[in-house]
Amino acid sequence: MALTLPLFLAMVLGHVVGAGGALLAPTRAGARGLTTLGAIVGGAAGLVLGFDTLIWGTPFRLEIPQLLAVAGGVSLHLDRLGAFFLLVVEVVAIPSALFGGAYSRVYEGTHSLRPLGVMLNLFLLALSLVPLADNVVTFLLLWELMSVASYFLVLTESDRRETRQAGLWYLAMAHGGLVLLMAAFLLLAASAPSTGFADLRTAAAALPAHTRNTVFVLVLLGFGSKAGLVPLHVWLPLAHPAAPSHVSALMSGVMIKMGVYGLLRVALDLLGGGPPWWGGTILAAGVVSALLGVLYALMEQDLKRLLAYSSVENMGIIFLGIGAGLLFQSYGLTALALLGLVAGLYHVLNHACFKGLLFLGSGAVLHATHTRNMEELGGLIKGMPRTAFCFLVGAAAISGLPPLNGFVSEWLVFQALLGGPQLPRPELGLIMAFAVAMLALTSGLAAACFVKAFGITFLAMPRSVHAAGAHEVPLAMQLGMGALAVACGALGVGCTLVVPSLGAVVAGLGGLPAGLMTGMPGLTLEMPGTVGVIAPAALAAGLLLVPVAVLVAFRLGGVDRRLRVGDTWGCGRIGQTPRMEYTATAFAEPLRRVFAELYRPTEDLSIDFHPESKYFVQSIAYRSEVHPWFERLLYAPIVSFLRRMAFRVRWLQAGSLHLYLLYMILALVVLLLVSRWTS
Amino acid sequence: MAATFSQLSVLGSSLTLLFVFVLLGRRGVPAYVNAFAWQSIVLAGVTTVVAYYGRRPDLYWVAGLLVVVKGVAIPRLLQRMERRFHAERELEPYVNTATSLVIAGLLVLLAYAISRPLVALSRLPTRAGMPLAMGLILVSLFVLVSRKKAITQVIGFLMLENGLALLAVLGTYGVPLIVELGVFLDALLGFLVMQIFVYQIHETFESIDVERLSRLRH
Amino acid sequence: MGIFGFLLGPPLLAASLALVTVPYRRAIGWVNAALSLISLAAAGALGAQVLAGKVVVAGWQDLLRADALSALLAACVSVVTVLAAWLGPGLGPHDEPRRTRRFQIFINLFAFTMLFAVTTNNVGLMWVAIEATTITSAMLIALDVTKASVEASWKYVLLGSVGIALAFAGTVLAYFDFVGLADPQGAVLNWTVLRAAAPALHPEVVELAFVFILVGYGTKAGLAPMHTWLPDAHAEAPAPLSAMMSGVLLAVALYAIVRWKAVVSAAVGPTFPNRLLVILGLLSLTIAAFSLVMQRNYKRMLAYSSIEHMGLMCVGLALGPAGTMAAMLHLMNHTLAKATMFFLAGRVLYRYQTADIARVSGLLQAMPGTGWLFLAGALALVGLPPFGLFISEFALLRAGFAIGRPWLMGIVLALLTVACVGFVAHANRMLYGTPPAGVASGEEASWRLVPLALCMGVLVVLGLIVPPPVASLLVQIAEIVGP
Amino acid sequence: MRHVVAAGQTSLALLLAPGLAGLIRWMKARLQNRRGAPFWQPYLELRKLFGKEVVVSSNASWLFRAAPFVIFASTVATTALVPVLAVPLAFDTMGDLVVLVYLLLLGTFFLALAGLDPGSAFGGMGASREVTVAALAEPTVALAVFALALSAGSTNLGQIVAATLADPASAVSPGHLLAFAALFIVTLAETGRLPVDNPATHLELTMIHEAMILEYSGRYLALIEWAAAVKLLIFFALLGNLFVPWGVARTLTPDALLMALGTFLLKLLLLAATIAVFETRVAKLRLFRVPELLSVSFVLALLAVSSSFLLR
Repeated sequence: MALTLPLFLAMVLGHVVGAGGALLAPTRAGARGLTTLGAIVGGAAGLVLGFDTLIWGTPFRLEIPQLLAVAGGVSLHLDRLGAFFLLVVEVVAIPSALFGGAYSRVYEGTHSLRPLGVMLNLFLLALSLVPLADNVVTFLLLWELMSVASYFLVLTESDRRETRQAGLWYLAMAHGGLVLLMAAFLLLAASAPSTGFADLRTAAAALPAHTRNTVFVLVLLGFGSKAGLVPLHVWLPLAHPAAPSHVSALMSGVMIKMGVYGLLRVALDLLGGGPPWWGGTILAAGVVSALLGVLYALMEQDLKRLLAYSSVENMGIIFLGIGAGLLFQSYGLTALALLGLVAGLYHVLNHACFKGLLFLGSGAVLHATHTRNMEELGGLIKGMPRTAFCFLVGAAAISGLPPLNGFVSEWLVFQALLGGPQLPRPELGLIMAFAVAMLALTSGLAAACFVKAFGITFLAMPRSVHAAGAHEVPLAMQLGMGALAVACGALGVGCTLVVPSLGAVVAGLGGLPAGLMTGMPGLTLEMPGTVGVIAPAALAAGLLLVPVAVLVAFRLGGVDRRLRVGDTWGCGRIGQTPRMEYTATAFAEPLRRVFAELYRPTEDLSIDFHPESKYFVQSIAYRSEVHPWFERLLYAPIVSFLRRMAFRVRWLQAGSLHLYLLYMILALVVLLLVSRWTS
Repeated sequence: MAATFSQLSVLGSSLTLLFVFVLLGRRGVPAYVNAFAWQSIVLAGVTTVVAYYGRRPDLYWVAGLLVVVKGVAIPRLLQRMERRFHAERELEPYVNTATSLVIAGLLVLLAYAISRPLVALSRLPTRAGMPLAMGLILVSLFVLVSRKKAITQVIGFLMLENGLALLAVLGTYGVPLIVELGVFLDALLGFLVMQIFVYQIHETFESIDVERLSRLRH
Repeated sequence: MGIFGFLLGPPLLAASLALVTVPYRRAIGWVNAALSLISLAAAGALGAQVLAGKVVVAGWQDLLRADALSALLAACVSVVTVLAAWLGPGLGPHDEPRRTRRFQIFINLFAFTMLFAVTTNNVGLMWVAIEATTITSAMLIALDVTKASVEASWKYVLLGSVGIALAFAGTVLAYFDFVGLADPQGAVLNWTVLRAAAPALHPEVVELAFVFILVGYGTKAGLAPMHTWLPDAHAEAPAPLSAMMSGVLLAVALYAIVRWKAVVSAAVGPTFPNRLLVILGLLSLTIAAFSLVMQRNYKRMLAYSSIEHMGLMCVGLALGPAGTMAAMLHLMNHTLAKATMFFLAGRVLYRYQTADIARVSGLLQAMPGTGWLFLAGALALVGLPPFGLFISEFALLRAGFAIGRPWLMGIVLALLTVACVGFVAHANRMLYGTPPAGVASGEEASWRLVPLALCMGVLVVLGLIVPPPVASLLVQIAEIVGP
Repeated sequence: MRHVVAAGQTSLALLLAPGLAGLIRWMKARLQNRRGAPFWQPYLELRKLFGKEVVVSSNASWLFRAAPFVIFASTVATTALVPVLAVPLAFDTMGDLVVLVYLLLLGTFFLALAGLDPGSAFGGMGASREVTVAALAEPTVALAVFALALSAGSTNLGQIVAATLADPASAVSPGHLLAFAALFIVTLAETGRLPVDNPATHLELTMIHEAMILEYSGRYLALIEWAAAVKLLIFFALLGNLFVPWGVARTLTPDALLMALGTFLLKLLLLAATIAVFETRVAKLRLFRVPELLSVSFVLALLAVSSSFLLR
């Protein structure tokens, strides 16, 4: 269609106008409005563009060789893989922008409002353009623009110290990642005539194995740090909670997915797949991330940090699918490879929806109560029923409960892993079996985690004054959440309509064939390679039908319909207070004990006795913290190395002129010797 | 004639090198100033020799300038400075006299080593002096490193410049006159600037001990 | 000759005007500011002529000569000179006259020496000019006599002079070999002549000469381990001087190295000079990157960042023609970014009365214009898009990978990351948070931010498009420098 | 016809479930030398509960009232997927073993939320323990699924049964036996039997399931109790029919169906007796010893998968 260029321009212009409006609008409310409008218009155009290419395969290509001429020019190209990720971006971007329009009102009195608007639009622009990049410099530029814009977004509430700290960690990790990617791409491009992806694809085939392996390791680390793979995830639980909530939704829902995009683009598309250990490594990284992510999420009392760790978990699940796909691809099991990749991709889309939803929900909670600490929340379901319902949908979806979308993609990942026995080597099959078990454990723990997140935050009695006074958020915020909640349901029930087109996304990459769907179209989900069949729509119908039937039966059977409201039973004690409720910490206590070896919790119990008698306790203070010790094992050495080096070089500049003169002479002598010695 | 030329140039070069050893062997700044003045005059002599035997009349101008600027004017200014600061003795250098002399000797050997290709390539009668010029450069550098008083460092630097001039005269019969003039201008201005700073150091630190200038670090 | 007159004349005239006008008057400042623009225009015209394929030559024995390399450097020097003339002391009503007069004299002489250094064909006179830069700029570091500024100037003068003396030794050694070939009477120290004769020179001697030249000019270029004067001098100098030194003085010294590298490459092949450049470049990068990590003073931080970038350019020069182009583009970008940053740092220093990073906070709130520009500059200096340094670093790295030196580039990338994190950490601390008590809010003399914002704008433009004239200038430079 | 049988299977499961619970209770009582209530006692209890007024905590929200329906619906939905009497199943393509696991998780999820909703400390405690046990049981279940899928080539239950029936020898393979043992332990954990949970006690420190439903009364409690009983029956059906599929009808003739019903009842009786004996012989484990038990089941399941691989 000839519409692609106007759509593309509308997408870019929308964000540009949004950014410009945020900067130049005469009033602050106007800035907020233009920010939102630009973001939504740009997002909508991007959505249509993505659909167009994904469904009908309309190619879009744009070359601007004048821009960035020295580095190869700007080159944009949208294929199905890119279009899918563009869609993922926009599906979350539009509701988040809508939500953010109302949410960012709290920043109207501060210096941050206009930068927030500018950077939000730039961030969205970069996000939606990254999947279009078709040469190295365009990709890296947009990639870094994405990181930098989000760095500023993280710093929106920069008056807090921990926010600044988080921003720094984030930028350091992001930049480190970029550097690895730069190395990888340039290594790939070393022998190519240009840095265009088409040329890289051709050149990659001729590269020696060790170079290909190096490139793979570099991109795995580089994209892994963006995707939040353990142990490169440290920035994620710091930065995501620090950002404004609609930005967190975008970062957690969308930005980290770009790591998946990049890995697929390079490892599968440009390199065309590799030896089995590539897939195996990704698979292992997926298992570790999924499990550790959810285990740390469980221990969190901060709602947004919990969600951030849960993103680590879900990225792990995605990488399980992708890793399995690459592993199968390396053995030529194309149907299974396709299945694994489709599973990963579907989880990308699904996680974008429910994690976006949950972050928006946490934003609504924060908006209403001004706290993210779950120990101070509770009972919000009464004050903000709609938010609670949306959050519940998100929580159920992320826990993989049928018939919502998270269930479908986890099922697909299971199905892919169940293909393990078809691998020619039994030990690989066993690894797959182990991955299946760990995935199951992960989803069980995720359910536990979200029972905690929803139950402690929204149910029972409010644990603080803030929570007690909570009220429903403005309509725009509700709409933002509602849209994503609907998407969670629709992607679950309607998966049979969506999943087939995902096959086309990866078809052709790395020599994979187009995926053919089997089973009853539109009703059951079955693909070549799956050993099971499901029909989520039918399941949903069944799950709806049973309660209706029960209610009818109640009516017909003359069941007693009286209902009395009374106090919660308190062992005979009258007057229940929130202090008697189970806390978030207590909720996770059994699992903390079970995994104590991993958590190595620090506990600190201090009891103040009554001065007269130690049988009377005046107060008890209990403090327990979980520090990710393995992170300390990995990052502390790096930081201390940097420090040591920094101290060493400080010694060079010791202030003595004589020493400085000596350096000069030494430099002269050493270089003279070098020149003597080498010639 | 070539032999005379060669012998004269080596003799002159040796003398200029010897004067730098005064800075290592003696403690009094007046002695340093004298050594520098004499070194400059000997250098002027070598330049004259090269001008005569090498048939480079413009080098007479250079020799004249050397005598006027480095042989007379700068030593006068140095003496004034030294009287002003009463900094007559260089106390406790970083390296003691004996070790300094040994190191200087080693540096001269090093100079021979690194200038071997020069001597081997050159057909000039003056080539035998070049390692000595190189030695002068290196030993002057050593003076700069090991001596603490600002004024000593200035003298060390001036001797370094003399070494460069010697190298230029012996190796190339002098660089083109226009360059030579520029070099002289720079040398003079550089010295004046250094003098200003020595005064300023004395003003602000109440000493011209360079060791005290170690507030700026890291 | 005419165009060189318009290029070199204005700073000389400006210096003389300031010299003869006692006491200083503001009108002189305005005249000098206007004169700096003439010089800039001449640099532009020079560039245009060079682009038209002409090598501009003038003077007795071809004393002055401008090819693409000279034109690029001349443009850089005159841009920063314009900034210094308009933003430095001299135009304001409250500038102290004695101090301002001294500033006007020496800053213009400094600019003249640099412009002369990059436009003379005679490598001897190039040496003379670069030596003169030390003298003229040293007079300005201690514009306010304090212990720190005197110490910094003494170290600068001594290290600079000794270093440059070594460069002279190198020049003489190269000339020695050349004289041995040709008739001594006709020999002038012209670069063009040396370059033409280079293939016949003796490798041993040329290598020896290059070591001296590299250490000598490397001292002025701030290459480690001869860089030690640089943080002191940059931190103590007044802002316009720091901007000139960091922005262009280092570049001019590097220019001298590049000129000699062209000769040496032609004489002994590119391997030898490239190896030395990589050694010094990596050492500079390493020391600068790690020094940034624990830095406490933001002016010193900027100074170390200059060392880092000079090191990077050195490595780039060793990476063949593509690397040379990238390094030269980087030089240009760095000039703009660093000069801007030093002017901004000057504003910060004036407001906060401290160069201590720990005592500066909430810059974005206290001085929004300065703060946001500082932020942009910081991002530019660590090589983030959309600023020019990103593109030049990218091109440089690509050149390195393309000629098959992935390990070297890997180390460079790692060091750049360390530098980036260190730099951003400090900038972050300064920019965010709340300003300390007693620091007023709001910008003063905001018009002074306009040229700086313009510089950042140009930097963004350079990051997005390298204009075709600049690109073809770079191509010409790569041809001049050779492999 | 197939759909009628399917509906019949579901109804049968719903009808039999309370009786099964009662039977185990009766058997235990007999083993403990008590007379015990008759096995139909649970039916009477359900009827009584349906006739009673509901008391809801003032802290509770709509979720508290919706949860019993979700729990009941999810449990009923599983009965459509499990082969009780005959294969192939009518709703076999609706979901597989994985779906079954997730449907049960859906029930657990809402039960735990409902436990938290009234704000009582017991509810929170029960919910916390329930999700812990459920999560830790998941890997075993998944591996058992893997082992079954490995030999049957499908995760859909009807097809697994059909495959085992076609190749009876596979039923006694070491993989199958180990997987059976693993799943048996999981059954104890998931259905709240000893030694993980004691269905007969309301001693606050040891409760899991009962703690969560402490605030429920009337028809809501009835739905939850019923769902719990159905869950137990589902697990028995899985243990009985997936691993020992003999007797499951492959044709829908009345004879075959009667035969199937008979064998199914027999299997239930045997499993109920096993549980009853087991529950009389073991003491309840401390909560923090439960993971050890579950890790035993995990190892068994892992061995099951490995042996299936090696003996393939």
